[in-house]
Amino acid sequence: MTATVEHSNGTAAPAAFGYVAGSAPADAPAGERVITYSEAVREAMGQAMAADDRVVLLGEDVGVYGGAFGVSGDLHGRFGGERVRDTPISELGIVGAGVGMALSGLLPIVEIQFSDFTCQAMDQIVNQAAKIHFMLGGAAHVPLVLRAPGGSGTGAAGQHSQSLEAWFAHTPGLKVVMPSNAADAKGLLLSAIDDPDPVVVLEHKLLYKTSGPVPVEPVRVPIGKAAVPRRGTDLTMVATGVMVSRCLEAAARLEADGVSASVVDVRTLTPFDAETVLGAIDETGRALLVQEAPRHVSFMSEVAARIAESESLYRLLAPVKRLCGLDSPIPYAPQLERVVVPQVDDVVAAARALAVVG
Amino acid sequence: MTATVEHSNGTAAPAAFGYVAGSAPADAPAGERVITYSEAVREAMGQAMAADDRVVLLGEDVGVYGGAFGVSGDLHGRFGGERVRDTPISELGIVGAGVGMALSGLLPIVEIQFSDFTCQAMDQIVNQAAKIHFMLGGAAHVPLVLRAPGGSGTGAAGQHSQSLEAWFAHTPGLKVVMPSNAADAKGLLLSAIDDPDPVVVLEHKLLYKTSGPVPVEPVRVPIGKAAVPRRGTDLTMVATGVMVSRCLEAAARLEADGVSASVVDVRTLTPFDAETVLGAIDETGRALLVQEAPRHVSFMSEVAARIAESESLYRLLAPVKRLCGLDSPIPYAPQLERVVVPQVDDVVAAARALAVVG
Amino acid sequence: MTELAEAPAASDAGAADPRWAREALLTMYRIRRFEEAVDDLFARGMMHGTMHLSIGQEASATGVCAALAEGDLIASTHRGHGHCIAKGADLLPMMAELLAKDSGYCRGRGGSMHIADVAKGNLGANGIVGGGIPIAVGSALAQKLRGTGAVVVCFFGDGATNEGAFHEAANLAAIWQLPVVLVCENNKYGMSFSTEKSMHVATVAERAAAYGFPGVRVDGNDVEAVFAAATEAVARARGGGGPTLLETMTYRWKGHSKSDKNLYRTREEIEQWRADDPIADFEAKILGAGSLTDEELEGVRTQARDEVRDAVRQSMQAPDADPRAFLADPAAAVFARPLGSHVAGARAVEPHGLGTALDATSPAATSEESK
Amino acid sequence: MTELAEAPAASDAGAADPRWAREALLTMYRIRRFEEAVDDLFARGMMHGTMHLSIGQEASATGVCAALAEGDLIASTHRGHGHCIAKGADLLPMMAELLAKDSGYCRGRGGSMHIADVAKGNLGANGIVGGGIPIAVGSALAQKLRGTGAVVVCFFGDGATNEGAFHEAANLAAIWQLPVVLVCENNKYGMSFSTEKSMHVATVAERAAAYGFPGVRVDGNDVEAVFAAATEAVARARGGGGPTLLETMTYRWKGHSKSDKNLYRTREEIEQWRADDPIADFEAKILGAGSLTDEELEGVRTQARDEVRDAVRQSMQAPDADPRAFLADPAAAVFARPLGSHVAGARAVEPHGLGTALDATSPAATSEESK
Ligand SMILES: Cc1ncc(C[n+]2csc(CCOP(=O)(O)OP(=O)(O)O)c2C)c(N)n1
Ligand SMILES: Cc1ncc(C[n+]2csc(CCOP(=O)(O)OP(=O)(O)O)c2C)c(N)n1
Ligand SMILES: [Mg+2]
Ligand SMILES: [Mg+2]
Repeated sequence: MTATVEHSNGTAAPAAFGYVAGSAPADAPAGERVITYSEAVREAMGQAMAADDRVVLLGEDVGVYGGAFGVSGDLHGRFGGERVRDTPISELGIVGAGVGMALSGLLPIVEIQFSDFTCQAMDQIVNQAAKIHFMLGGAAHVPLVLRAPGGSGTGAAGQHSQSLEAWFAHTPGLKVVMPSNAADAKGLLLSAIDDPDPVVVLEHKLLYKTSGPVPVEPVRVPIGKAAVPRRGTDLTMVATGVMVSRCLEAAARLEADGVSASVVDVRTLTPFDAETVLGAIDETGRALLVQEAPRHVSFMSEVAARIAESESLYRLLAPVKRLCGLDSPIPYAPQLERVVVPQVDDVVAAARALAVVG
Repeated sequence: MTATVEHSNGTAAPAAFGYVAGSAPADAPAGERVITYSEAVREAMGQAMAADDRVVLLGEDVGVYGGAFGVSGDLHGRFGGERVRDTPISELGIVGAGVGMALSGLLPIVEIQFSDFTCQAMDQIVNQAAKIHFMLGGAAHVPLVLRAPGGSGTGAAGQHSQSLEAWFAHTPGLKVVMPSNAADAKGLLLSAIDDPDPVVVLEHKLLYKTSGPVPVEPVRVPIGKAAVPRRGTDLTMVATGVMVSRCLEAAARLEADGVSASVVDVRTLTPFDAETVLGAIDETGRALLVQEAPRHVSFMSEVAARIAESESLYRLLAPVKRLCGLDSPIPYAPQLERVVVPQVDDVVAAARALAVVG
Repeated sequence: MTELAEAPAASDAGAADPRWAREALLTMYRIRRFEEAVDDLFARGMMHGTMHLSIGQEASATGVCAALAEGDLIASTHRGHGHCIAKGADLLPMMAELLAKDSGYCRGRGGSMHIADVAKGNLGANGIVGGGIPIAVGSALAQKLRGTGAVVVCFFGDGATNEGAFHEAANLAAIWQLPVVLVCENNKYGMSFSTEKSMHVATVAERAAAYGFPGVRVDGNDVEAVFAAATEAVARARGGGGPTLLETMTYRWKGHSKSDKNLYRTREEIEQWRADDPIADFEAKILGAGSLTDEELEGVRTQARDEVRDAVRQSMQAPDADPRAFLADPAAAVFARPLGSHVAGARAVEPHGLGTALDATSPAATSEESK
Repeated sequence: MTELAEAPAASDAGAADPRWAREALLTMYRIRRFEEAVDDLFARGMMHGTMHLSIGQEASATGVCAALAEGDLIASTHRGHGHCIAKGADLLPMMAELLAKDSGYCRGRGGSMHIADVAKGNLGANGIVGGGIPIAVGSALAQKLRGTGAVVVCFFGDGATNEGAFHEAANLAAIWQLPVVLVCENNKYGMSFSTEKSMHVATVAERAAAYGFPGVRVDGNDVEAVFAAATEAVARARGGGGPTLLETMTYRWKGHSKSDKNLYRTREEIEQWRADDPIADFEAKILGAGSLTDEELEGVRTQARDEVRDAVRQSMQAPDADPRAFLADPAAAVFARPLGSHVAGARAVEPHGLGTALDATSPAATSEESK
């Protein structure tokens, strides 16, 4: 679709469109060690930058400060201010700059400090990045990675706690991933950097400090593939982001009560892995769909719709149940903040109720 | 919730928050005549402006030009440039200005020329307008009306043809309406102007020139109430915006084949009238959900989800069927543009297929 | 376009005027003591969320708000405690808000980044950098259309002037000649990014040239100078002369927020600015002018300290914002007119299965991640 | 900050240079004839959508692009036919695009508002006012990081300078001293809103003062003056001297788009500007300089006319963009790497029941509203 021109190519015009998507190496078995989610994100960026000098990071305070959540950390020290670039507070401008860089032979990663501030940049994300490949008839593409943390739980209130994945998942031309653990945070980000299309990577503030085993090598996790970290027989929890670990915790608690739950980690919202998700639901006939985002017109609405319009409908033993964030802004007070999104107790209660219906 | 201070109040600070939501007069029987959708919108604005000098309109080219789609027409001539205010091309600024006006005793209507340009203003719509009442603990509210035409069919291509209602419907704190005919265009807009909360009114470019009977008087159509313009026995079409008339046309054609279809016009996406919509689906046991917007994570996903998690599930005679726009930007070429969103033929075909399943 | 404002030979205002001096000093002390208390509560784990303190910047909020009349309005920022206090808010409901109490200004829903005494003319703090500027401009347009005679002041930081919102709003204010004063509190950094790096011009004030209204830079740690410049800008706005961009040069002593390791600025720089303490400077001027005695100054300090102590003590005892009440009718919190009340079938917000832990007694009721 | 550029005493460029003069004149004629043809096809109902014509503005696109080297890049606007042609695009795939053909530059997916010959260094037209400016700045950053030596020109209108995107992008260009030239084609209106009303400054050029780079205003209907000013700005950019805001004063003869009733400007104003025809003016200069003969000028006119005629004729005969092929694999159009191909179970885009009418033969197959 585009000419094969290396980054090092000296002639500017063809090179401007000469980025060729690196094809992901086959996943290799690799040594693992336990690191945090935030270290995993940093490691993915560091390995990608070390391997390919087209990869650059830009964002507010990603340099010496190390990122609002400390994710970029020492990358500025390692790769310098040209490749790990502090920017003014100009989200629209910097995402747009990322689009222009992506069109001109680089592989930019743009960090937005809180996913709420993608509001500032929606034009460049939606009207530009997502559509350019299509509108130009395939003559160019936009290998842009947009990283942004979403979610509540830090007392940052309504303008710093949203879960906006539904918007991006609904936007044709964007790929959308939500890593729920450290290994996926690394592997999905590496795939996103490889990807020739714009990928929105929604991280989660509460996950940054959680830890898990992560391969030392740059092992890709494919975009478009859900995971099933737990298999059970009585019901299937489908979850995204921070809700995956809450579901796993709930499932462990339910086990003690004799309720056996599968947990599906959606991982990629667009393109959606219907086969894995619906397959896991079919196995139990009961679907509990758990997300932090408000329920109304949300990603879990889509999962429910997929069930309702497929053969899975006939395998249901009970109506689908969505357990979602309240259709409310996130409040500041910790005791209010806690009740507007699903907690482990809520998952347990909803699962128990679901397991006995029908 | 706020102090009762009239607009004419001279002291600025309390008056700044002194707007009291006008309560809608009981709907009265009234004379009707046939006018266009666009005339109906203009009439609603004109009547509201004549009745209440707090109502003002601002937007790009709403003045002498009469609006990008001619909707504001002669309002500038009638009410002058202070109340029908041309603005620079600054969507974020003008929506923000609308928020500030709404907080300060006025009832602003902001027109965005194409709903695609709400991308520029998402911060003010989502982070400000939608959340201020909540974040301030109810101490103020934002009686802002945002009008914007959505939809494809005019050859304006990817950046001028989107149907973005899912984003707004997913945003807590916004009310969202999509009038499908001239009478609702007037009646819902009047209700939106009355409403103390921010209301997003998504009009449709193709509907502007369509006509229908509209009451002469300022008769409100309540926000939060779906309509059922046609009742049938074999299946229920649930539609929004321009798809309502396509469904009605399809239903008329299907009648000839002996297929009897109900058509539900959702009208208000948030808050959602589950009672009417699910009730109409229950009556036939077959649901065809038709929208122009892309399918993935969309408003019709929500409708399908509501079915899947309710008693309606047990009344289904066939899986739910969504007939939606393609998960693709809108192309320019008319022959391509036509196939990416449902046409009457598609509705007829989908309805026929659905009516025989199960 | 840039004019540098000089403090006027104050007659009925300034350090030489006992009433004015006392009031200004008290406001600055209230801000400082309030934020010190907040800092302390935070350090002791008794406060949630994050916090942006304006310690060191008190003269800017105080001098600007002193120039406002009763009905005038302000729009504030994430670093908004000082603006809120200077515009006349009570310390008790402010502290109660930060302590997540139902009696807080925002009933525990907004917290530090949304704190406001709306009745006193504060259009709201704002967690979005630049978010308040278009709102302030819209409010100024409303004042003009309604003929209220009120002026709107919009506070924002140096970093905010790089947002599109600043540009669009400034331009609207200019073309419509609105009664608004755009106050840029230039504390040299937007988080870690210095103004030297974030702009290719020497001052924020000169950005006014793009809009055709005056840009004025003033010593933001000199409360009299701020007051004088603000008074001039407010008079211009009120008189129909349109907007002013007022840049107050100041410095935040503390980190940007709770997570700041201060890697981007030197200890020397911080020390140097701390030496230019707006409160100590003003006290020295007061004593120099002889308008208040040492004892009177001590009285101001004590009053501020006691007010803040009372606010902490009383709000500690106030009832928490109640999750049960909130969940019982969330629509009432989200909407001013919650539907469902008057339209059958339409429910605006349904709790749909949340809050289980409220009814549970097990220690597991509070999940790990939500702390 | 504002400098007024004078056309240089051209030696190897300008009306006096036969090669340069012929090329510039030919480009301007190509633009004009192309757009006249488009206008005509539109009027005859043979073209879909809407259309923003730059007739009257040809000297701006031509003079600027003449100052660019082969590898340089441009970003364009909704009024982008002229930029596209001046940057070397072929008329045939342009016309084919507007006629919704598969052989169009965008395969019928973009149309007028997205037209671009990417291989010639056009980053794309843009339907979003101001949308291309941050993109151009990002491309310039890439050129700088990669050391390509290329310069990026960003075209936009006067109205676009009121968008936040302009402000943020201009500031980024300034602080990073990027090789970009921001070309504002000031045709006095953003749709119906005049620059007198939309700005409170006299020129767009002086807005550069807010960013600390030169702002230059030039007669945009004088192709030599535009070329001279652009050459200087491009040289500055290429030499590491950073951005320039170049304001080319011009006028669009036609309405804003197809739906414009021209209520906001007077017939006199339009007539006055039509009298300042950039093409006629340049022809007069050429004849004055004696660099080309009357016959040679006629040759240029004929060539442009014939090229456009050929483009219309040939593209009329080209195959339409094919909805069946499109629906068969929409993901291939939407994504550069459509998933589903390498990940089982994940389908990026499914046609899910559309395109029924393609298989139908009934006249009702085309619904009323979609015309
Ligand atoms: C739109 C947006 N972008 C980024 C942030 C994160 N953030 C909060 S405060 C801040 C720095 C603001 O700098 P400045 O405007 O100078 O104000 P200061 O903090 O110095 O008072 C940043 C980047 C935000 N809240 N909103
Ligand atoms: C963000 C955005 N807002 C509004 C529009 C609608 N619109 C298209 S062109 C135009 C006028 C643009 O004016 P200017 O930038 O001066 O360019 P000109 O049309 O005069 O060439 C407007 C308002 C748009 N396409 N994008
Ligand atoms: Mg600052
Ligand atoms: Mg223009």
